[in-house]
Parts: sequence; structure tokens; C-alpha cells
Amino acid sequence: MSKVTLAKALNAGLRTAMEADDKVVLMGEDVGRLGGVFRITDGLQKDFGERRVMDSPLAESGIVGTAIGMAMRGYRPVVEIQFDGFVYPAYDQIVTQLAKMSYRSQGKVRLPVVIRIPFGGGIGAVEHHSESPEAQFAHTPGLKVVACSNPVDGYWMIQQAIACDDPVIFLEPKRQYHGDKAELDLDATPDPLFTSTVVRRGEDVTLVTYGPMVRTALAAAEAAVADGRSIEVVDLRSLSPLDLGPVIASARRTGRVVVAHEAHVNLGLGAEVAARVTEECFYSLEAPVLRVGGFDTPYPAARNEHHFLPDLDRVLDTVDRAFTF
Amino acid sequence: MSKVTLAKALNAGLRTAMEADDKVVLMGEDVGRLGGVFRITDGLQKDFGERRVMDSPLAESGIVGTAIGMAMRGYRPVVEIQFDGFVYPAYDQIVTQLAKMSYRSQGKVRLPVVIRIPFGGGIGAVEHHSESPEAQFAHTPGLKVVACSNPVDGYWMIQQAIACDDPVIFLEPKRQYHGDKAELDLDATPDPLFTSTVVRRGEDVTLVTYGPMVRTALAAAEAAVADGRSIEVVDLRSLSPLDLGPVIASARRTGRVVVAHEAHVNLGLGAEVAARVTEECFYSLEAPVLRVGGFDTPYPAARNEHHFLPDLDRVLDTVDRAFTF
Amino acid sequence: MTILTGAPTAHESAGCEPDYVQLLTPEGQRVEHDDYHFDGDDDLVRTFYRDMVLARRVDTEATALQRHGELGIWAQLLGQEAAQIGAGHGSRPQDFIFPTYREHGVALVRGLDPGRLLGLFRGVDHGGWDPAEHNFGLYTVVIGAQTLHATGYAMGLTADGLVGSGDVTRDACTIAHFGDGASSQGDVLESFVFAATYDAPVVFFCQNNQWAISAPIERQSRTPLHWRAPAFGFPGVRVDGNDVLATYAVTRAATDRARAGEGPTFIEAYTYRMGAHTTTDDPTRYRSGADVDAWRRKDPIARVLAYLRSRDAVDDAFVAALEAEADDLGAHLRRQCREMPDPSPLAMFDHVYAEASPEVEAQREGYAAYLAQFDLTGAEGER
Amino acid sequence: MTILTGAPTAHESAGCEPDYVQLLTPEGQRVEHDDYHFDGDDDLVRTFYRDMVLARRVDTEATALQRHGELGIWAQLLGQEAAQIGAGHGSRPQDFIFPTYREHGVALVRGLDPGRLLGLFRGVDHGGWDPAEHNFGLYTVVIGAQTLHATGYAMGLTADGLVGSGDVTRDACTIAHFGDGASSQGDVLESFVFAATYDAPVVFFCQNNQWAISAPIERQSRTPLHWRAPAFGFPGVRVDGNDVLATYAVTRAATDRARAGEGPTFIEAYTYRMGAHTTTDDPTRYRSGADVDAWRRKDPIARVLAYLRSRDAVDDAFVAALEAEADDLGAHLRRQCREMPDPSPLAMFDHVYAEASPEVEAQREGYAAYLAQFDLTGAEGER
Ligand SMILES: Cc1ncc(C[n+]2csc(CCOP(=O)(O)OP(=O)(O)O)c2C)c(N)n1
Ligand SMILES: Cc1ncc(C[n+]2csc(CCOP(=O)(O)OP(=O)(O)O)c2C)c(N)n1
Ligand SMILES: [Mg+2]
Ligand SMILES: [Mg+2]
Repeated sequence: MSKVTLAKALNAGLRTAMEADDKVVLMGEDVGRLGGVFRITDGLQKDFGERRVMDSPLAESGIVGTAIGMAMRGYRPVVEIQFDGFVYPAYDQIVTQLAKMSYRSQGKVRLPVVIRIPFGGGIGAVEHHSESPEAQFAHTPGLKVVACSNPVDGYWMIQQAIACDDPVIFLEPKRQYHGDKAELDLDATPDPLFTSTVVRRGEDVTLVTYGPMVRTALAAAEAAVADGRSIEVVDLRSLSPLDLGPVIASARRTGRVVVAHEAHVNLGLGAEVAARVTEECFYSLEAPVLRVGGFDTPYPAARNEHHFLPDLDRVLDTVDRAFTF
Repeated sequence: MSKVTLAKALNAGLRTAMEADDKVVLMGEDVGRLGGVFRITDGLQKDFGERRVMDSPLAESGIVGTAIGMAMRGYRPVVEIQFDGFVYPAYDQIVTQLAKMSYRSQGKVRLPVVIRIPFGGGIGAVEHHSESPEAQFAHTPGLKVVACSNPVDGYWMIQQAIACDDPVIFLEPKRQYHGDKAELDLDATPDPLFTSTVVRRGEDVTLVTYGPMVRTALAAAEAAVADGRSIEVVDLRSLSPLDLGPVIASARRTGRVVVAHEAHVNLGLGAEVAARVTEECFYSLEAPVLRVGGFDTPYPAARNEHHFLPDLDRVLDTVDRAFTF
Repeated sequence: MTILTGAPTAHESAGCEPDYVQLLTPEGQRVEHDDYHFDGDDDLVRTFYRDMVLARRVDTEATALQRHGELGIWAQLLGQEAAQIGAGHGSRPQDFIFPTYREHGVALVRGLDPGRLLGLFRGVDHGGWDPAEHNFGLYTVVIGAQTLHATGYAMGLTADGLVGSGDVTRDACTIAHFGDGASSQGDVLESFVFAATYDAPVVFFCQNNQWAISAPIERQSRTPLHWRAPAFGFPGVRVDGNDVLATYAVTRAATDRARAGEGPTFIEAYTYRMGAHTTTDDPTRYRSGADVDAWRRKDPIARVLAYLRSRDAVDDAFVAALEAEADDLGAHLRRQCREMPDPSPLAMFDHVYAEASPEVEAQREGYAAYLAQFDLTGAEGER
Repeated sequence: MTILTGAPTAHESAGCEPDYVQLLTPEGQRVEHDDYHFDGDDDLVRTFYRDMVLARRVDTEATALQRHGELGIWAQLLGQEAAQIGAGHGSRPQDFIFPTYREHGVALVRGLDPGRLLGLFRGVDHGGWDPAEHNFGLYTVVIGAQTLHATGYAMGLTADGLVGSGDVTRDACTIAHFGDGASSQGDVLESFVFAATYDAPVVFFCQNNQWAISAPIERQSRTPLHWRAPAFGFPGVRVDGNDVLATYAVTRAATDRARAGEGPTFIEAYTYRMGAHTTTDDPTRYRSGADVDAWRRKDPIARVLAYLRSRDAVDDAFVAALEAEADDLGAHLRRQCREMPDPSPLAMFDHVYAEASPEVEAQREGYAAYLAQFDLTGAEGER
């Protein structure tokens, strides 16, 4: 296969999953004829029909609620939420119903529902189109939450999420949809879904991130070479459960950890990573775990988003700060 | 005034606020004739009329959405959500509308809406009646989030929340509604709303908590005396903004910090407190900030809730652990 | 303006009976209706009668168990027996039922041991039965959420080709139960949209028992609830919810229609919550005894008995045998309830996920070790 | 079953014009309607005409500005001018308007400088106007959320005693704008419940432009949208959304009714989105050009001009002067757009709260210090 974007990789992953299991159905606004506003489901209704790729009425609670019902009937619905900011009308169905059904029924009812959410900013959009809602889901037991960061992961992770018997919130970094391409090796054996991975080796400091910020983190690591600083970058991939093994192993070596994400810093994933890593590596840390992220303001107007989102400079500034302790 | 319960104190606080400002209106399910399922609004419809104490249709999004409209028209609505687990249908209105209106309008529209939520467990209820949703709101810029823990604070804090020009999520520890009574000094000058406070002095370890767990923390501190351990207890009161001044000052003295709450530990308030305190007190800490809270499972069946909720023993066990570093 | 068609009918404003499908009067007289007919025999009516008596007994026993501290809370069905028993029998076994938290009568008809209902109210579980066993879902506490699940499940039935074949033992549908209060929730209204758009084989069965805790139906709607259905594109019908022949006939017609692939139906069963909202509620704070008395005269059980008696279809022996059966059921319930084991502490960590999470497992282990300190052997042994 | 009343009218199924209030045919002929009458003079019609032409120009200019990279996105109103100008003039200044994101024409009528609308689409703000200035709220992107705000505001008007006094300069109401797609959202449906329960002086103005991005109206409803209103207890009316006389007359009647304390009304303005959903949308992927052509023949502006011409109420000089006015407006918009300053970075920290939060202030200071490192003097100077 030639090199593909994240958008195409996700499309290919969905197609493969649909071919493999005819219980896989897609639901969401504009996912059919239009192929979704980001074209992630492009061509799938044409090839799999209206029964398997369903254009939904404009009501997110209704979409997730009916997906739950379909799952109870044995289907494996993959729901597209059009933009991060529009998942909230479905929040009740996700948090009180989807997340709890396995528990309430003592495992008798399984809900293998995937909720795909294009998330994060950086595309110059109007309000509600650039949110990072991951912490709200990761704080909810019963949900699994993953974020892909590149085409190869996108291709495999979406298939793994669909195959998982638990509800999975599947976060797609929308500003990377049409970014760096990568080659897909269809015969590869992917890492298990709920694992994190070191995407760049380094010695001096551990930079932990996920989704859209992985690219920024890698660029920061590259830039830091010039300053003689060696940054190890971990892509968390799974936000719940959190696989902190690689982070802890790295922190024990480097003694310094920085967590970066687009989400608001306050009660973002960085807080949890900081708390756990500090507990596990208390005697190894040379500095507190530092966080860099979106400010604790609503997402600003697009012309200020480059100030709101942590960029290479702000990440490196935080890395520098980790060396002031 | 004689000694009153938290329930009565809140009722008195609401009454005082309604007398002081006729723009204050109450909205919610069963708040009128019934006085709310916990009787917090008891007698208020009788005395202030149906125009000011409005029984709402059974639809939380509708309640919060119309409260926003009332606020735009100059009212100061105080909304009662019947139980914590039923706030989620209103989540979209709270997070995308209520929280953002001041920001979006560049301060031209203010929404002085208070959302009262009886929260937390310990009352032997069926599912969805014992949730602790505070982190989800505290992670949302534009909202202020407070939790009272005793009758005196309840009386003053509800009035201060109503007087505040920002939207306030007001958390009431339902298992304390009919608990310890306290004397209200109506001439006292209360602490400002968005401040935390040391509720018991101690030397060896700082125990940080809020809402229903304050009572448990104080009991733990009392019990620890026998072991020769002196615990300082901080009642956060305000969860957003977080006033960590007293915690940091205490941590610098004690070198050990434990955070306790009923909410799930993962991404709960404890994570944020741990991350910030560690950053501020890196060189003073003798141990990592430890957390004790609800497990990362859905709230269990009532007969197991005493295992799920951190009790005196589990709090002290965590305190002990802080001394193993 | 001629557009206004939303005003209450003169009939209703005058305080008369609402215009509904009735096949059996409060006095136990059979009456006919143009569109709905009861085609069962006396045996079936006797079965209805029996189930209603047993459902009421379940309710009485559970209420008593709550009073004795054996249950944390109980949601009574008193007065709603005809609505529930008619709805239960109106479905077929392959139909999937999505209850709210008060459908004890429907559960009984579906063959669920009533004792299984108690766990939720006792606080030992969140619903102790397997939904697949009797095609009867778990109780849903978040008002209205299940109506969307019922619609989605029905969409799945269509996708499975289980609609419209004409084979009544094969074709299937769903029934979504909810209350008058629930009719205001966005989820319920969205379920009408989805049901109509996908022509889903779902029957919306609303027990309008006039109250949502302390809120009277007027707080939710200025118009009869069943008016909403045609607005969304499917039929709505109001039925005397205290007339089991009528609730049965209307449900049977609606489910037949759904199974035949003709889409959703909304049934408003007009009834009354004779008891409190739950055992923790005090209805004297918000409603008058006179209302309750008026409805007591429309008791759903009394009228069936009167009808059966008038046809000599039951005799004193039948009534006495049923009474004995109810007594046995009561004793069984009391025993089951008291013998229900408390959950093991570590069971709290089970089934959070279908595929275990290392985090939850670590917490389970940590808590097991913590409990072991106290030498709580129970905690270890029970898993 | 006689209960089914939800089927489409034969009229509609036959592909004919839907049954709606029309006062001006596509050819520009005045027609009468039993219930709604246009009582304005030629001056008023000329004003409508002018506003529609200007609204279209705003739309064309903004679309061009987006193509030139000056706006991030634009939501076109092309084809919906009559719906919006009629709705705008049908209200009174004291009425409060809750728009969605496409009500540029209504904004114009309310006296809002169209340039103020551009900030949101350029990405310099989230809405650059003061809602109180023209009683015109901020655009709302989360579909349907504003319908509840409109209902709550209307409840506030009632509480303020600003309803039913009979003084048309004093009594007030609200108008909630939304689209056909929005009609499926729980919030919109709940707003009907609240409006009915509280008899709120709110007018629901739904522009059924047949599409919600790629979803045709059939995806949201099997029945005419205005049927929903009487189901909830208030009148619903469908109006030819391309006929400005009709949209005006119907809106005026509905707002008069609301102000008089007679409660809500639902207006379905039956129209068509001639353009793409937004400038990022490609409608050729999901709809046929034939449909668009058919609607082009019902152009809302052409028919008013034809009507005015037929009465000699406009001449070439008027049309030319209006053209010049539109050109000026276009030039003004282009200039305003290009001159719009980017927000200062630190403005990002403003107005998160009405009462400043120490946390946000600390972040502001931290970021100011950070920027100062780079010697970005702009960052410091602009606040
Ligand atoms: C979303 C939500 N909000 C509030 C509640 C609290 N509550 C439980 S039952 C009830 C009233 C329900 O009334 P109705 O739908 O008429 O059913 P009924 O109890 O009369 O059978 C309320 C408000 C809830 N369970 N869920
Ligand atoms: C809650 C929510 N879900 C999804 C979207 C994405 N979205 C923006 S506009 C739109 C279609 C709206 O259609 P309609 O209500 O008919 O209004 P129109 O655009 O036709 O004026 C959608 C799905 C949104 N803005 N908000
Ligand atoms: Mg009811
Ligand atoms: Mg539309």
C-alpha cells in the first residue's frame, strides 16, 4: 500500500473491520452519502449500503442511545460525533448508560460501541470545534479511552477498538487527518490497543503526550538536540486504562518528566500522570512532573489558538523549567 | 438561632437570599409544594409564590437551559438537580452554554446561575443517586465549583454563590444534610467563597478534603491522636478556583500530604492537588502526595458502598502509607 | 386563527373521563370499541386476573419488606396493575421489553421470578437478572434513557430481518416503558424522531399515572400525551389504563403492527399512581385524598373480578386458591429477600469491563490486601 | 386503525407545493389567505425588498471574503432572505432574538452592522456584538441550545409583567431561530415542553431549508415540522419561506399573540438552502442540481421586485440606487473585515469569569512573561 494520511488510514481500518464482521455498523451525522465532514467514512455507504452506514437524525443523545440498543441486539456500532464540542448532548447516554451497562448487568450485557471523536484544535475553526474532552471520559469507569496520533496507529487502533467488547471512546486528532503520511504494512502485528509506547528514545527528560501533540513533541525533541538535550517521547495512546509502564521506566532513568496535551491543564490527563508517576518514582525524580497544556480558559477565537495550544516553544520552555529544579 | 442541620441551614440561606434580592428564583423538579426530595426548599414556594419557586417539567437540560435564559433577562436562578446522577442530561447546557457565555460575549452577558447538586454517597440509595461529578465541572473553565461541608458554611456559601456573578456549581454533601447540627451566627462575617480553610491544626501530615469527607477527615485526625500522630485538616470548600495557599503552607511544614474524596481517584481532584502541591513544595515533601478515594469502578450496589467510600480506616491507612517513604 | 388545535377537548376540560379505549367499565361491564376488540376467552381473563392479584401482592410484600428495613426503597405499582399486565400479555416472548423501575407486573408476566427484582431495592445489586433470559431489560433509573435503547434494539431487529415476515412466532419488536414525567425528557422525544425515521418496530408504552413524584401531569403537558405521536409520524392511542382487556388489546394491536413492519405506536395508558412515588415519598404534601378516593373506585382488579363473577367464570374456590397462591408468593418473597446474600466486597471490582483493566485489577488486589489486614476472611472467601 | 393521522398529505406525496401560507406567488402576484393578511403599504414592501437585496449582498461579499482567505468559514443564507427579513420585521425592537449561526438577514433588520458578524467567521472573536444593544443574541453553534434560552428569557418577560398589557411598545416576546435539522435535538423538543407549560411568550421560527448539511428533511421528520406544535399545546403554521409578505404577516401575528400573553407559536418557514451548508461544504456530493434549479425559480427577491414593478412602486432609479447602496455596503464589509485587528494574545484570558479567578490571572501573567522573553512587544502593548 502506498503512503496514506491518517484520514485514509482510518477509512481503510473501518473498511477492513466492516469486511471482517458484518455486525459492524456506522452511525452518525452525514456519515453516509457525504462520507462525514472529514470524509473518514468516504465510500463506505456506497459499498456497504444504507443498512450498515446509517445517516442519523441530528441528535447526539439519540445516536448514542440507539447505538446502545443496536449493541444490545448484537451489533458493533461505530458512532461518529461530528466534532468534539458536540459530544455533550450525548454525555448522559455515554456516562450513565454506555459506561455502566456491563457493571450493572454483572457482565451479562456487553456494549462493544466505539465512539469516534475528531478532537483538538489547530484547524482555525469557530467555537466548539476544537475541544479536548478526554479527561471527562477517562474519569468515567466503564469507558476505555484511546487516542491515535499517526496513520499506522489509526489503521490498527480503530480495528482493535471495534473488536474490543468494551465501549471505547476513540479520539482522532483532527488537525493530523491530512498531515504526515505513512506506509501501512497490512501484515504487521500491531501493539495491543491499551498500551503506550516510546516513540523516540532519549536520556535527559521524558516527554509524555498523545494524539495531536505527539508530532509537536517529536519536533521539540528534534529541536532540543541542537541544545544538547536528549528527550524521550512517550505516546500514551491509551488514556484509560493508562499504561504508565514505559513512562515510569523512562522517568527512573531521566529523573524528569513533562506531560503535554491540548486539553486544559487543570484536571487534564497531565494531573493524573503527574500524581501516579510521582508516587511510583518519588526517589528518582530530580524535578516535579511538569505540565504544559491548553490554558484554563474556554477555547479562544481561532486567531489566538496558536497561543492557547502548546507549541514546540512552549513545550521546550517547560522542558527547560524541569531543569531549574 | 438554635442549632441547625445542613438541610435547614441551606434552607435558611436560600430564604435570606430570596428576601435580599427579588431576582433570585428557584427552579427544579419538585422544589415547590414538596420542598424538594430533601426538603431543602421547604416552605419557600408557600412564602415566595410560584413565580419565584418554580416546579419544572422533568427535563434537566430544559431546566438549565431556561435558567440561562432567565439569567439573560436579569434573574438569578438557583437550580436544584435532584440527585448528582441526573445532572448529565444538562451537561451540554452547563459545559457549552453556561460556562462559556461570559467569555463568548466578552463579558457582556453574565450568567449568575447557581446549580445546586446534592452529591456523594453513603445514604444506601440505588444507582445514580451517589455520584461525585465535581472533577468534570472543575475541568471546565468558566464554571466555579464549590462544596460545603457543614451547616455554617452551607448557610453562608449558598448566599455567596447566589451573589456571585459567575455560574457556580454548588455541591451539597447529601449524607450530611441531616447530620451534625451547628449554631448559625447571623452577624458573623463569613470567609470569602472561593477560599479553603484549615479546619484542624496539626503538625505531621496534611489531610486535604472537601464536602462529605471533611467529617471523616476530622474523625480520622481525632483517632490519630491516640497513635501520637498530628493531622492538619484542610477543607478545600472551593474546587474551582482551587485555593491551595493553606495546603501549600501546611505541606511545607508537614512534608506529607494526603488527599481524600469520594470521587473516583483517577482524574479526581486529588490528581490536581497532587500535581500542583508537588510542583510548589518539591523540596519540602518527604513523601509523594497520596490519594484515597472512590475506586475506579462505577458506584457499587448500596450494600458495598462502605467499601467503596474511603472511611476513617482507609484514610488513616493512606496516612500511614505517607510515612513509609 | 384556525391553526390552534392544541387546546384540551371540551370533554376533558369539563372534568369528564378522557376519551380513551375502554372495553371493561369500572363496574365490570364489557363495552365495545370501533377499533379495538378483545378476542380472548375467559381463561385468558382469568390469567389476567391472577397476574394482577399476584402483582399487587408482590407490591404489598415489597412495601412491607421496606417498612421492615429489608429493602432500602421500593417503587410501588399499586393501581397500575391493569396497565402492566395488559402490556405484558400484549407482547410475545420474542419481543424485548425495556422497563423503567416500576414494571414489576410486566416482569411477572415475562416469567421473571419477582424475588429477582428485590436485589436492586435491597442494595445488593443493580439488577439481578439476565436480560436475555426473558427478553426483559434491566430497570432504568435515569428517566427516559431506555426509550432510545428500545428504539435502537428495534432498528437492530429490522436489520436482522425479523420484521414483516408474517410469522408471528418469529417476527419481533420492542416495548419501551416510561412514565408521564419522562415524556418531557429530550431522550424520549428524540426516540420518537429515531423511531419514525427508521420506521422501527418499537411500541412506546407510557403509563400516565398522573404524577411524576409531586409534579402533576399538567406540569409536563397541556395536551393529552398521545397527541405527540402523530406529530412525529406514527399513531398514538389513549387507553383506559385500569382496564386490562383494553391495555391488552391495544398493546397486542400495536406490537402486531410493529412486527408486521408498519412502524412504531405510542400507547398512553391513562391510570393513577395510588401509592406514594416510592416508599420515601410523602404524597400528602402535594395531593388530595379526594383524588385518590375517586381513582380507588376505578380499581383495575375489582372490575375484572366483577366481570368474571358476572359470567360465572370464577367461583369462591378459585378466589381462595388464588389467595393461597398469593400467600405462598409472599412467603417466598420474604424468604428470598432475607436470604439474599450481601455482595462480597471484592465483587465491587467485577465486570467494570468485559476485558479486564489492569488498573481495576490492581485496585482489587490492593483492597484485598487491605481487608486481609483486618482478617476479614469473608472478604477473601466469597469470590 | 383510525388512529393514524401522521401520514403525509396526499398533496405533499404528489410532489405538489405543501400547504402553506402564501401571500405572494413566485410570479409576484398577491394572493389572499383566510387567516393571515399583509397590512403594510408599498413603502414597507420596498423596505423588505431593500433589506433582502442588502442581506444577499452581505452573503455574497462574505462568501467572497472567505474565498480570499479573509474568513475561515461562512454560513450562507442564499435563498433564505424572505424568511429572515420577514421574521426580522415581524418582531418589534423590544423583542429579543435568539439566532442560530445563519441569521445574517435578521441581524441586518435589527440594525446590527453586518461587519460585526464577520469576527466569528474570521476567528477574531466568538461574536463581536453586545446582545443587549439590538436585543439580538450571539450566534449559537451548538444546534438547538438557544431555543431553551429563548424560552427562559420569555419566562422572564412574563415574570417581569411585560406580557399582556396591551401596550405594543411595551409588551415583549422572544424569537428562537433554528433549522430543520435542529428539530431533532432534545433541547428543541424540550423547549416546546417548557414553552407550553409556562405559556411563555416565545415564537419558534424554524427555517426548514430542506437540508441539515447532507441530511434531507426526511431524515429528521416523516411529517411536516409544524405538526409538532399542536401536539405540545400551541399553534403551528407553515408559511412559504420565500414569500416575505407571508413570513412577515405570520411572524407579526405570532409575536402579537405572544406579547398578548397567549403563549408560543411555531412557524415553519418552508424554504431552501440555495448555497452550500458552509463554504467548506460540497453539496454536489449529496444533492441534485435539478432541485436547486426548481427552487431558483422561486427566488424570494425576484418575486418582490416583480410585485413592486407591477404596482409601479419601484422604478429603475430605485433599483440603481439600491444597487449602489449594496456596493457601498460591500466595500464597507471588505474594509471592515480586512481592518479587523487580530485579538491580542492576552485577551485570551479576559472574561473567563465576571469575577476574576486567581488561577486564570496567574496563567495570564505567566504567559505574558513567557511572551516577553521573545520580545513580542505587541503582546504587552495591546491590552
Ligand atoms: C434524569 C432523571 N431526573 C430525575 C430523576 C428523579 N426521578 C425519579 S422518578 C421521577 C419521576 C418520574 O415520573 P414518571 O416518569 O411519571 O414515572 P412514575 O414514577 O410516575 O412511574 C424523578 C423526577 C431521575 N430518576 N432521572
Ligand atoms: C449539537 C451539534 N451537533 C452537530 C453540529 C454540526 N452541525 C452544524 S450545522 C449542522 C446542520 C444543521 O442543520 P439545520 O438545523 O437544518 O440548520 P441549517 O444549517 O440548515 O441552517 C450540523 C449537523 C452542531 N453544530 N451542533
Ligand atoms: Mg408518572
Ligand atoms: Mg436546514
